[in-house]
Amino acid sequence: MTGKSTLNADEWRVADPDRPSDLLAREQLLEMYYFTRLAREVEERLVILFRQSKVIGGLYRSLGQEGESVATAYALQRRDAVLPLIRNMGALMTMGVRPIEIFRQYMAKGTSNSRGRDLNIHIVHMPAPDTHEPVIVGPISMLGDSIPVAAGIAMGARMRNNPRVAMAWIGDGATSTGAFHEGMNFAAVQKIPLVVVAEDNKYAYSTPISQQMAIKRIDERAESYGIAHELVDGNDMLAVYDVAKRMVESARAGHGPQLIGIDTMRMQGHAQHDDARYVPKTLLDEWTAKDPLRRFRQVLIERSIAGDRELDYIDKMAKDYAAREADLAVDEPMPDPATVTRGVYAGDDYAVPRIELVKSPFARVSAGLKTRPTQEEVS
Amino acid sequence: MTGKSTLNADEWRVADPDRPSDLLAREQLLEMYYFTRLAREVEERLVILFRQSKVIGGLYRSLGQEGESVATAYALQRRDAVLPLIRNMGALMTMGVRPIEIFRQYMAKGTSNSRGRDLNIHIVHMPAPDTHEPVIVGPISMLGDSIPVAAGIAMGARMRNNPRVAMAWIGDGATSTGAFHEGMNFAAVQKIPLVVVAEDNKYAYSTPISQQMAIKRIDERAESYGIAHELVDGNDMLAVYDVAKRMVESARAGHGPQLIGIDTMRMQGHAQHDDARYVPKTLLDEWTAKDPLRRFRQVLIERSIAGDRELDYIDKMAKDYAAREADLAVDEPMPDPATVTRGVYAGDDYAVPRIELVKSPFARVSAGLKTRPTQEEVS
Amino acid sequence: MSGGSKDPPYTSAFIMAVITYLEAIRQALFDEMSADERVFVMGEDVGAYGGAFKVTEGLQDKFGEARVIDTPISEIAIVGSAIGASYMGMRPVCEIQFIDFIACCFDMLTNFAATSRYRNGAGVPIVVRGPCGGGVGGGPFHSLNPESFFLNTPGLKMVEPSTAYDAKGLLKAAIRDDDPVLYFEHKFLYRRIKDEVPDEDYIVPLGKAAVRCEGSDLTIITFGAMVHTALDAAKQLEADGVHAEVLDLRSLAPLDREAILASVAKTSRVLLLYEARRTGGIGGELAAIIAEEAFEYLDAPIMRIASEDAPVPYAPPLEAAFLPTVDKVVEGARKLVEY
Amino acid sequence: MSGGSKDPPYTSAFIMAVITYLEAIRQALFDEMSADERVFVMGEDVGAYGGAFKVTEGLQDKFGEARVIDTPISEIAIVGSAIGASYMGMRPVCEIQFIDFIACCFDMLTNFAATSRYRNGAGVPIVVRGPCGGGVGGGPFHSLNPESFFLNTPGLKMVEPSTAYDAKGLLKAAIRDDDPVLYFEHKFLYRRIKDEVPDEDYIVPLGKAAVRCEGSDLTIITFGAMVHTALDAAKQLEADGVHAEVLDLRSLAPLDREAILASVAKTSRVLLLYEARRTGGIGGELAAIIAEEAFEYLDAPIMRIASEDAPVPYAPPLEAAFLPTVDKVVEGARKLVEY
Ligand SMILES: Cc1ncc(C[n+]2csc(CCOP(=O)(O)OP(=O)(O)O)c2C)c(N)n1
Ligand SMILES: Cc1ncc(C[n+]2csc(CCOP(=O)(O)OP(=O)(O)O)c2C)c(N)n1
Ligand SMILES: [Mg+2]
Ligand SMILES: [Mg+2]
Repeated sequence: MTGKSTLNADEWRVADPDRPSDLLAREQLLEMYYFTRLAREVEERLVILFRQSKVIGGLYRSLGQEGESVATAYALQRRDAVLPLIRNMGALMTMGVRPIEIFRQYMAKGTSNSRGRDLNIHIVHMPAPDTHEPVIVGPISMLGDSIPVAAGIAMGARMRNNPRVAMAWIGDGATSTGAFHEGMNFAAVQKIPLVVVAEDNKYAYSTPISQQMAIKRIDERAESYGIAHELVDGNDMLAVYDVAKRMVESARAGHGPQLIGIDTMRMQGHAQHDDARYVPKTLLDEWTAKDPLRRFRQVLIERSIAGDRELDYIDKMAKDYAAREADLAVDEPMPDPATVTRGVYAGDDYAVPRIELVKSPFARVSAGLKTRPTQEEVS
Repeated sequence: MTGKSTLNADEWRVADPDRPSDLLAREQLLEMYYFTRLAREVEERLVILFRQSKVIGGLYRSLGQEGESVATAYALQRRDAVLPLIRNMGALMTMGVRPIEIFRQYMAKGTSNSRGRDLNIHIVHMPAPDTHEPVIVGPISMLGDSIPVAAGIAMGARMRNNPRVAMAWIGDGATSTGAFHEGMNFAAVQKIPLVVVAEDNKYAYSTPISQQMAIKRIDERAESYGIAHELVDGNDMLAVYDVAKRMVESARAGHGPQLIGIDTMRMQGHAQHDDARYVPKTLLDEWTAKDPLRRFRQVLIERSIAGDRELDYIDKMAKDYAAREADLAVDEPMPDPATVTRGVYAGDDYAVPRIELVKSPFARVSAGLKTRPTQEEVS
Repeated sequence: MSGGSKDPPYTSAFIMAVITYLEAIRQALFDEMSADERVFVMGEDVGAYGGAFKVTEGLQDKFGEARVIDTPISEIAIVGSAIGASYMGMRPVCEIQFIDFIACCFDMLTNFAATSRYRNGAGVPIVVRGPCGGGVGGGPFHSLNPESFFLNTPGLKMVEPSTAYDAKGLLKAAIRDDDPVLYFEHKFLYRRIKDEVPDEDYIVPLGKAAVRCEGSDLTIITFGAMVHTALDAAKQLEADGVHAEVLDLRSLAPLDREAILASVAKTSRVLLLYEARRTGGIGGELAAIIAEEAFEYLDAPIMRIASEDAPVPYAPPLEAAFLPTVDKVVEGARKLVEY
Repeated sequence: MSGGSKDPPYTSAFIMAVITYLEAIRQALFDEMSADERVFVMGEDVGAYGGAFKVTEGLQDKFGEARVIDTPISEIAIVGSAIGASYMGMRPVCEIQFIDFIACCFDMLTNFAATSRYRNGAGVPIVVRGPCGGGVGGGPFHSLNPESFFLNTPGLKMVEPSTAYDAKGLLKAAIRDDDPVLYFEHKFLYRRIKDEVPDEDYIVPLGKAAVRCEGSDLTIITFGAMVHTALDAAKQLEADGVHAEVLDLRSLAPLDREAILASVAKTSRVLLLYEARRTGGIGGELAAIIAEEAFEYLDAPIMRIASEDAPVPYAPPLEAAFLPTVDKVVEGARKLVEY
């Protein structure tokens, strides 16, 4: 039971219970790779649109953090709830948000989920209770506010006898807010199935983590609440998945909230306008070598999950997909100014475009499955 | 050096460095007893005034908590800053606030520090920088707000090259507020000389601590901030003093904020109108046996610091003093309604009565002393 | 407790009982929780203790700990988690122990709750209720009337009843409403005001004012505890032959513009009476609506009578000088009709 | 940077430079920090980075980390610790990265800072400044104009400059003021507005409005970015022979009642122009003052032109429809003079 093969997915399933990633099938590993690559490619496309002045407002990259974002979300069941932040493109791709939704939002299109009313990934998806779809609640800009709301979502779902684990991401900086504290403590007291992903990416805008908190490990933010926590190398996707998966299942089993600390690095400025001169070059170099996508690719090759040919193919698939989606979104109309006061209150709603959810090319067509589908082939 | 006499104050000074209370002279120990008794007697008088409908608004007792309140404040130097809560009558007495100030406040007299504008112990004392007096900043009702303000006071004093340690008390319930979190974290990052006294008195109004936090020890509230913390039996005055003194001096030495967790019990309802039916009788019985004043008296007798005769004398002194002060305050005038809009902004200030500070009967008349005066006799 | 016809308004055929304002609020909670399992209550000390003012007394006994939740002292978490729960189909009713503490969750209300529907179509059917107002020696932090803090934030609704009947009917309407509603209950009225309240189900619709006293010489526009001040003043004025109309707004957002403008058109003189501080209070919005939309009807300046521009003082003589009084209203009204 | 006469107003003998609104704010900070060692700056990313909009750029180089403090993301702690430091004799200037986040410390400002002097005579000389306003595609959470949230809280002062000259002079006055001052800087103006600013020390006193353009037919009362909208409208109206007076409030609390009433007495027609949402905005307070104190001068309804009652939308076409525009002002003014 402790033996672990690196040769093929099936043998690999004989696994260490502490390493749920051992149970991931080949298609799932490739799917994780795909989502990570897709997140990066969507953002690369956004950079192009930004340079073309087609993005309204700021553009926030998750370069270097796509892996943790995918690997944490990948630990969820499809019906769970996610509350991502601006840098959790990977989580959105993993939950199946069609890339065009992102492009629409950034370009403030009338077709976007917020109909041009709100920024970047401030999207919301409220599926009917009986559908096999995730709850998605984008943040508001006020950092920390997502945490109490996430607690309420998981609590409310439990009250409705329709339980969902809620996963909320939060930056090192945002853990300093009062909202974070109150939400964490409330979730702990109420034993709410909430998994908080606290991302130590070394900076909050220009502020280094040393000026944000006087603790060394971000996961210690959970100590004051009696919340179980663990720190993980955020650029090692399988390690992240392992911790996240255990926590998600522990939360689901009724053991209350959990916090996974992510040790990672924001590889660009806070937003595109920020050249991040305040980040020491050596720090960037160190983390460039640890790029999660490159590392994961290497793992896949070393473990003979896939070869360069297949992975290159996935890369191209993701890149083309992102480009196609961006192109489609570009031509869509801006919102109609006549609608500006519509839908402030109930009774005057006008149609909100539902977020389109898509399956990855690796998804097994089987709605009833509790774990991720695993059987389709990539090449 | 480890030997510790219980016989007389001088011998007793050869002490364990972990037990700064070993260095307390006889007069200091008696002074602590006096302050504790005085706090209780002032509140007993308030109860009488309350029953006579002379107290406007609610009356909050610190019954059972007077000891920790005195022992923590006693660890301060006279020039330090205190931010007490409603239940820190003991701290106010220790810092030398004349009891009449309390009666004036509770009765909303025009002579009170707030001139009848604010409640109970919401008093403020801002000494000139060069005087040998404490800074006193009463709370506002919004729980938790004192913590960031306390951090700012100690930070500001440091900036003015006029350093003071700030001590702020906070209830178990109030540690759940966002303000507490932000203030603690800020103080930790800025290494501010702040000592927080977190009082686990088992309830916040009717809410038991188990519904307030999912940790067992209140001092663990400090963990998330990297703040040094310790839990102490709050009804053992010398134990409280020992921890508080070490923390105050550590903060003063530049080691940043500290949190002392106080294990105690609120022996009455939240306020006089609350019969506290929700508190199990057994819990109260258990803590009645641990009354801090009775326990401290016993220590003083066992260690031959004083006998019943002297302690009875102190009791009477405190009781008479409280009664006299209450009587004086009762006859003072209510504020003049014509002043209601005065002093909202600078330039329209009208006289604010300065808080009168008094020395205890045990105080040595020596302004330059770093530690408490020690030579006067009581009987 | 509930049952019977769902059609407001109630008729005299209904069973009526004279109950307090406070009891009416409690009944509304009982009724709505009985009728709709999605409704639940959360707040500090609302459970076994029944709340600082005993509004929720008995609720936990009846509905259990899962539906009457004692929270930590965390206003942000109370409102934030209510938003989340409402997303999942629940109908949370949050108690803020004293409404003054709503300042602590101002962000969550104005930025998260208020914008959610507009931004992504995600409605937030929560009620945030708590005791407001002065006159009881509560001091600077237990006496506020916070309506104007929220008046510039579209997406929120606000109500404040002045009678037991409205207290029950407005709370039921608020709970059933699909948007976030701030429900301010005036603590001075809790046990001082009693009136006939039907046992049967009814609501007082949001957004509708009520004429409490008909008159032709001037209109006193007010709400909450000040309705009673206005009615007392109207009685005194009546003795002088001055007929004051008293309009009880009941809803502060949205305002009942029709009722306001209709009364102004009738009387041509307006006295705005509110308990919050004068400057920056809701009287400004009312004056602006009237000065813009009923200008040609006005025969006199629009007068505001409100509290003084200061924190709420604690000592009774100060608070008495601070608050609007019947005398001030009578004097103001006389000036207005003589203008 | 500083030096020279301390007597405002400046005369033409002073050395003048044309600088941006943003640079003027920065100069005020430099000057005051140079002149008074009690002044310090704290906020998120204000140090090495120089702030999200680079307002504090260079400050940390000059004054060091002890006086230009990068804080955690903790608006409550920023304002709360500023209050404490001010008690100890310091003069903190807090930056809120976007003024929208001031909602997070609403309690600390309205309950602690605003009441401190009244309650116990403990003044709170702090400045809380940050970028407000829309027109730059900032969306619902980076575009607010929060003045009306604070207008009902006595104890606070509020200013918002429309020119570089005022930006510098008002900030200096705010820092020297003994009470808490909220200083809103309109981000649309940061780099778009330039004007002559003296190198010498001067202040623009709090509580004083300025007539930006004399006129006799109507008064447009406004402030901040809308001053420029009003001036553009006035120019268009002038072509039609309509002479609009533009009054720039500069201070929002306290309001310059004399200047407001004097202008209304002169023109008898009032257009209130503000960028916040219409309902519950500062226009209400202005309308109330005018309808109460200048009623007999009024020849027409008091008109409000403001943003729509909705969250601030992100897409440029929506935001354009949302905000007040020159066209709307011109059209409104024409209606007013034709009334
Ligand atoms: C309450 C609040 N204060 C300030 C800001 C401005 N702000 C936006 S992002 C940011 C930095 C966030 O850092 P962190 O939480 O570490 O997330 P990261 O950007 O590193 O992913 C700041 C200060 C905000 N959005 N909300
Ligand atoms: C922000 C805020 N929310 C709620 C209250 C109402 N309130 C006043 S005292 C209290 C209980 C405080 O409990 P704790 O902090 O444990 O202090 P204790 O009374 O036990 O000394 C509550 C809920 C408040 N004052 N402030
Ligand atoms: Mg970060
Ligand atoms: Mg307690």
